[in-house]
Amino acid sequence: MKKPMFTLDPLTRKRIDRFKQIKRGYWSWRALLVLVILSLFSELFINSRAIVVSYEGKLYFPTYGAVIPGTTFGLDYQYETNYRELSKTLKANGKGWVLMPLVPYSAYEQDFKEGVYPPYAPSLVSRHFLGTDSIGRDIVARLVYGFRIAILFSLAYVFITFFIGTVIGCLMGYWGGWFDTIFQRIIEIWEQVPFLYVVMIVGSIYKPNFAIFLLIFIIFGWSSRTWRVRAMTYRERERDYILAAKAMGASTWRIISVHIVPNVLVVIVTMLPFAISGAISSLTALDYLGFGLRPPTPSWGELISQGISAYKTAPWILTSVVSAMTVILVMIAFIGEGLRDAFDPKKFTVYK
Amino acid sequence: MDGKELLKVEGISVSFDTDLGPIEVVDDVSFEIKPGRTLALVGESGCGKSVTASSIMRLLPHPHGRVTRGRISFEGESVLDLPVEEMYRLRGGKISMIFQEPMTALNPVHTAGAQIAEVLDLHRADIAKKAREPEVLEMLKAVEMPSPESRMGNYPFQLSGGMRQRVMIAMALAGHPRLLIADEPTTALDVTVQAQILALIRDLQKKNGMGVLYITHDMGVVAEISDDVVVMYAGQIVETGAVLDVFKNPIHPYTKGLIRSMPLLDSVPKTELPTIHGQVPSPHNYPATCRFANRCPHADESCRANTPALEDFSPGRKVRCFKAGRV
Amino acid sequence: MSAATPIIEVKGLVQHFAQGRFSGNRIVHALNGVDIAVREGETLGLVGETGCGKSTLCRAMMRLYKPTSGSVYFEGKDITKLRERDLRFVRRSMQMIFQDPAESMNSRLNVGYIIEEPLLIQTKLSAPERKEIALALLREVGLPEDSYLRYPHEFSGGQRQRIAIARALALEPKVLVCDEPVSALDVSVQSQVLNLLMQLQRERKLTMIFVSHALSVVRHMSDRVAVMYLGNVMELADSLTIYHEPRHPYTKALIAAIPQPDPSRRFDKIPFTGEIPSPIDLPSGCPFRLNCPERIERCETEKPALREVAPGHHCACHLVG
Amino acid sequence: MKKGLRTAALALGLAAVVAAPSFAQYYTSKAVSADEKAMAAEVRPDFSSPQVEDKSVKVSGLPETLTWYTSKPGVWGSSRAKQGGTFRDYIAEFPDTFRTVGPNANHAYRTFFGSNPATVELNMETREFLPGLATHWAFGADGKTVYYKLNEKAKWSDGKPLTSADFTFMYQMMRSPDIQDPWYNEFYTEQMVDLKAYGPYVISVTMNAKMAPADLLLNTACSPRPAHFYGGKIDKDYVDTYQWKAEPTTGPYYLADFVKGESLTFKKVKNWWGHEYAYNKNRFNIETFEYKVITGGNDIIKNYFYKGELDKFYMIIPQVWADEAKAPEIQKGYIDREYAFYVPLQGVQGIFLNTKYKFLSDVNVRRGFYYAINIQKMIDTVLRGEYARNHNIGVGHTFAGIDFNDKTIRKPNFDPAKAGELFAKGGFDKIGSDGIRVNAKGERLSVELIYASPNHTERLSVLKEEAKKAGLELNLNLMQKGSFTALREKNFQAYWGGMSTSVYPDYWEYFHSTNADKTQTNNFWGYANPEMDKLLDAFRAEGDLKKKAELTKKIERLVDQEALVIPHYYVPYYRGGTWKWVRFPKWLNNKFNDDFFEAMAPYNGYGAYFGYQWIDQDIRKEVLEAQKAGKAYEPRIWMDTTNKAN
Repeated sequence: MKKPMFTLDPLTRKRIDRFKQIKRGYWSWRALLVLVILSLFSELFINSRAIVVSYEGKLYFPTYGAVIPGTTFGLDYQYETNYRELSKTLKANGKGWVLMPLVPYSAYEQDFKEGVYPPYAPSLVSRHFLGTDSIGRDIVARLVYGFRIAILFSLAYVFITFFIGTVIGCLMGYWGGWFDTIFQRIIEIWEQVPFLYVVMIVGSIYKPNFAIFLLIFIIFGWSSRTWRVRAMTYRERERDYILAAKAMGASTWRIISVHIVPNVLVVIVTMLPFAISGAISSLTALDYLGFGLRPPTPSWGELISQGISAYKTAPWILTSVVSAMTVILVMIAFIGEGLRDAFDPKKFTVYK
Repeated sequence: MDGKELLKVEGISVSFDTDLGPIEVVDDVSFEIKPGRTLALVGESGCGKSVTASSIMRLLPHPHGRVTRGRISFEGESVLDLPVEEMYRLRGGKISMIFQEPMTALNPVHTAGAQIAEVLDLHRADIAKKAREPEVLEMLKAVEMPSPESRMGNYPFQLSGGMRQRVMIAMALAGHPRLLIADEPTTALDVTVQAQILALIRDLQKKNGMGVLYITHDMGVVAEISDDVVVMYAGQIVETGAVLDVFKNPIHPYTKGLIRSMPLLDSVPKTELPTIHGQVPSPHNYPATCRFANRCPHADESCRANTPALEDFSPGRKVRCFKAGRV
Repeated sequence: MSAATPIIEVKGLVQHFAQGRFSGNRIVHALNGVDIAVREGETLGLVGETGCGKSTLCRAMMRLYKPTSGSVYFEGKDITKLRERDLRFVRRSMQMIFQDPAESMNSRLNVGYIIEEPLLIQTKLSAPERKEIALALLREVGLPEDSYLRYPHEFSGGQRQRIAIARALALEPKVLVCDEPVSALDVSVQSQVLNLLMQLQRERKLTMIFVSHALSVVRHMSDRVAVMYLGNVMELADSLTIYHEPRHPYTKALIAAIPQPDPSRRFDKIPFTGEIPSPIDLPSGCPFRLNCPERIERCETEKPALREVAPGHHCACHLVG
Repeated sequence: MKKGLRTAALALGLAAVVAAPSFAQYYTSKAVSADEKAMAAEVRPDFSSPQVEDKSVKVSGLPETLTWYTSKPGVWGSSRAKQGGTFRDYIAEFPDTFRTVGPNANHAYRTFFGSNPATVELNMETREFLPGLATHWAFGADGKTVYYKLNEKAKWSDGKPLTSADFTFMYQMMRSPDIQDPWYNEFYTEQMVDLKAYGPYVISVTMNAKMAPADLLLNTACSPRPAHFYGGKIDKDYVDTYQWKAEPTTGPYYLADFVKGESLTFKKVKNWWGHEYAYNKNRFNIETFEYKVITGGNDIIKNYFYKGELDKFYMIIPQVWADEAKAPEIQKGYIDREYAFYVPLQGVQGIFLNTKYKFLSDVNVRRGFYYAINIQKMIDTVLRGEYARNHNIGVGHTFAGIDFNDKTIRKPNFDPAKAGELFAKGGFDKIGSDGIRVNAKGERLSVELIYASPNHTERLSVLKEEAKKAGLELNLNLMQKGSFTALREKNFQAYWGGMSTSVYPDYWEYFHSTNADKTQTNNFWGYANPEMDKLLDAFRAEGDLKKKAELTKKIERLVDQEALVIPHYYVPYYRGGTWKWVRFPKWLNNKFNDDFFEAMAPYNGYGAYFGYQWIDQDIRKEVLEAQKAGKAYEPRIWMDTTNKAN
């Protein structure tokens, strides 16, 4: 309690309590959190690398860490061990055993069978639980790794743009005057730039990697975050408590960070889920159109595009990705709805 | 005027749903208003006076608030049982209301004239369309609007606070109401303007004989305008009576405190003011016993153990106090 | 009249605000040449109606605004042109209480932090030292110590105003500016807060500037009262005089308009019927002339100066003195 | 979701139908079986057209010494062919103009509007010459000039006779700045230096340099422009005036009608003069071509096709071919599939390695790519073994009976160990923790591969995964717009793609050191080698085609050693589906002809090898009735493997 500004104030606590009461929002939040955390450890569940290999009495944990060449296990190649094959070999020669993840495929490798061409239908035997895409890559793996990339991308994008948007929006609202005017004009002009087209143009000329892609998103995405914050700040800065802080001699930075931002955060928090699902959707759309992340990065958009072109012959591709996407977006929408309800000031009108 | 009650409120209770469960914010409130008379409903914020007014208009926030008990009759008809269409005709017509903050009560995108004309359209079918504009002008003149011809075409933001309240009053009077409910209409105004508005309401009432329910927290305004007073505290009526009686001889300790705690113009500066100590309780923890007991200088054990009723004290006076007349 | 130098002195203060970003022509004339001095240890009351500039005046005295012209002196030092970082001593010495205590504190912070914030900004005290001061202040304003960890919304309006007072006292200021400190409070607790303020002033030898639109409250709280109208001081006198011998027609109107809690003393006449002009379009000459029942031709062209019409009694009217 | 379910249900239903034994009872109809029987008896004709001297031709005013040549190809069309009918096809976008030169004229359907034969045409079976608008040709003594004797029976589609004036007008037009087309201006000024008329039916065309006779014919073959249509002159308003005016043509089809933005309709020219030539007999049988604008890509087009609103649909891509086999209209035999092999003409294609990029300057590293890039697996998996692996930088370079490509060049098979050795030789002797090789400088063996076509991603993904085994990381970078620019600016590491070519290659622009350090040239590799320069210069100086071919082969072998290009594959076939009433001769295609489905635009610069198919109205009636009645035919794939390489 020494630093009270870092504890949750009761209003926030009350809002969180209220959010917890909104069942579907809260459960979606928990489910999504679990999914995100699990996806961070996808390598343990979905991977072509084994979890544990016992070879000649020694244990190996290939999941994280360096590539283990086939020669380590007495195989005749220097490149990365094919653990599925190794499993069979070891079973046959009795020199050890291999524990494979639940889905023993990575999101990149192509599994081709003799004489039949992918896409392969879902199968428990081959452990392609949702089948493969048209070059034999496991759909579960592509879905999960695609999800991980999409959600990390969206979180990074949303948090960074909100951070920039909040800082600039606050300064615009707080300082007002020429600073506000100039930035308003800049942002208005900036917002005229059709963001998705720019990404498409950049994407078609030079396929950016994750970081550059994120950077482009951020460069064009921050400006729209400023308006609400600016408006809120304008409102807040006219309130007496800001004047009180000024009268104490508080600096601009202090006023913004201690007084304005926490009050403005409310709107931001309610906007977050929608921004995140928006970011996932745009990323998916761009990937779908082929302007997104570099192939063969696993992505939902790419799966949708494959699924659509093969929906007659390989319905499992489209079905899987559309279901996954629907579930995730609906969950985020529930969270958003829950947060909005929980943070809705109307619900907390004090009776007079 | 035949002395029949224009409005009769009989034992109404109002309950609100909150996050912490339902609370009763108005408890067993009764009063009546006769045509041509002004009743002041006085009390502090949260005492339930505005909710009482809203109940009469059936404007409680839906679905959180509702009247749980009691009866409200207007000109003999039970307001709470009227069909919704009838209510539309009543509101703004026979009963009209003015509010504390005229800026929020006026629609910012319509001119003052248009908003008054709308009331005419809704409640004064006898006026032909062509006659409306002169009628609006008449209304504005009636509320002593300065240069009414040009103000008619003004939007609310172009008017000063006093002018806006005049427009509100003009709108309220346009339907020729039998009852005017004024909910703190002058609280946001400057004293000089307040004086003008109070005088205006008094004059208008004299002219058309309507009943006025005047809601305020300012004992000064009560003294200025009302015929009868109902003092509310924590959702209950604590004292009623004719205005002269109540001010000359306040019975309830709360009423006494209210009247005495404000500095008078002839007080000695920088001397200690009489106070009511403690705070107004929140509706969530109204005590079951005397609700004023914990602030009352005269309260004793029995006050804290028993629940007082609103009892006749003298003709026309009712008081809710065990020690009425003894302290 | 004491001969001591005034703690705050304002000379020919003009404060204009531009309305709208580019509309240089729409200027709000909030203060139009105010000369006033606040003596050490006194309570100076400022009274007037909406837009009269009383709040602007006290904020200008605190140098929360940059004056358009004129000067502000604090303890004899010209602070008109000081930059924010050079104003620290002013910030320490002058504190403020606002009309709405709910508005004047950040509801996300707990009471302890709210009270300690000025200490955090202005001093290098350690956390335990700060806490000790905060707890002492809580006791002083009549709140329980356990308020320290609670949040503003858990308190009633009157208690919140006590918190605001505690915060204002944290830096042990010389001057306390009270801007409508009781207008937003329940009637039954207004007098509690007023009593507290008077008590604190006595105990701490505070200089107070007390702003309100309610003349009766200002008069009761103040040693001297300045009546303001449209950014001008119309009359300045000690508080007994202002009610018993008002000289200025506006002061008279103001007194007449105050409803008294006595039904037998209802208004016999309405003070005036006109509107108060907007501070954007000031009338020529005397600002009150449009509503003045006693106006003469001279009022139209010449703005009356604030002159001493009796010892310690200043008035700005051509007809007086 | 709904759609997905329905699809699943459909797939199940289909499986049930296929499994049902009653389905084996195919419907046989009169018209179809009669035609199929006749087809069985058909024999592939002799397509050869050797150049022969014709001593009977004499032209006054020209040197007596001139030897006039012609060739006399036989009948190429099918005797089963029926005349008439309408062929329904699509265009992906409505053309921007009906002009064939000038701004915006370079659209995909330009040949529709400029379908004039040239003076001589190229035989796409043998790459010999055929009489076109000229019946005879003769070579001038200067080695730069060709004389053409025009076919006196040739007519424009508006009935006006074709004369040498139309050629001189063409020459004047192409040199006019008013057509606003610098490429043509340049060619007809700098390359083709003269065009003269000798009376109404003889012209001479002169090039700027001496060439071998076959080369000279190839270069001087040109098409006329209707002088009467333009009033004999081209002025400043040409571009605007003729924006939406289609010229009359000497070809078999003219633009009869159009709705802007929606459709084009072409009709056969009445009594087309071209049937004078035997090789045109039983060809260009269809009366009307309707082209509807269909946007939205292949899936939409496919729907139109199966609804019966389009007559043909391409199924080149292996997966498409396999998937469409399951379509009910194909299973029930209403739609036939045609599948014919040919030899494509393909220039330098594959993965280009930029020798200016750090470690790619080391030939060992580049040669490592031969073993690290598993083209064969890509063909075997994603391409289902149907594309042909390419080992060289050129395919299909046959001209005047001479083969220009060295077919002995073979690329090794995927071998990560061998690749590793070569990479190690190039300095990448350590394997990093991520399995990628590292050199002493700490550089990873990581190369960015740029490419332009989104549907190549799957193919390249296979290469990427396989390359890892050799310790090579490929970063795929799809650049739909700027990849060629990056290539031209040498601002790339590796590039997946290729260049088009002429009937025989000229590698000078690609590998000569002159352009090694210049951007905006076609030496993408930044490659400089005096030995190579010597070969290239010799090729340019050589007049004899046979010797040119030998030099070409030497160049190809040198490029193979230098490992500048990792060749990928070529598509050795054309295939697709047509509704059963579109009939073909038993021989579907010629050796060098790509799109045998293309029925209308007969002259696309290299030859008159289209228009074999026809519409059989009787079969059409029968098929439509059978479809209504739900009767099924035996599904058919018509295949011509004559030109399949081993």
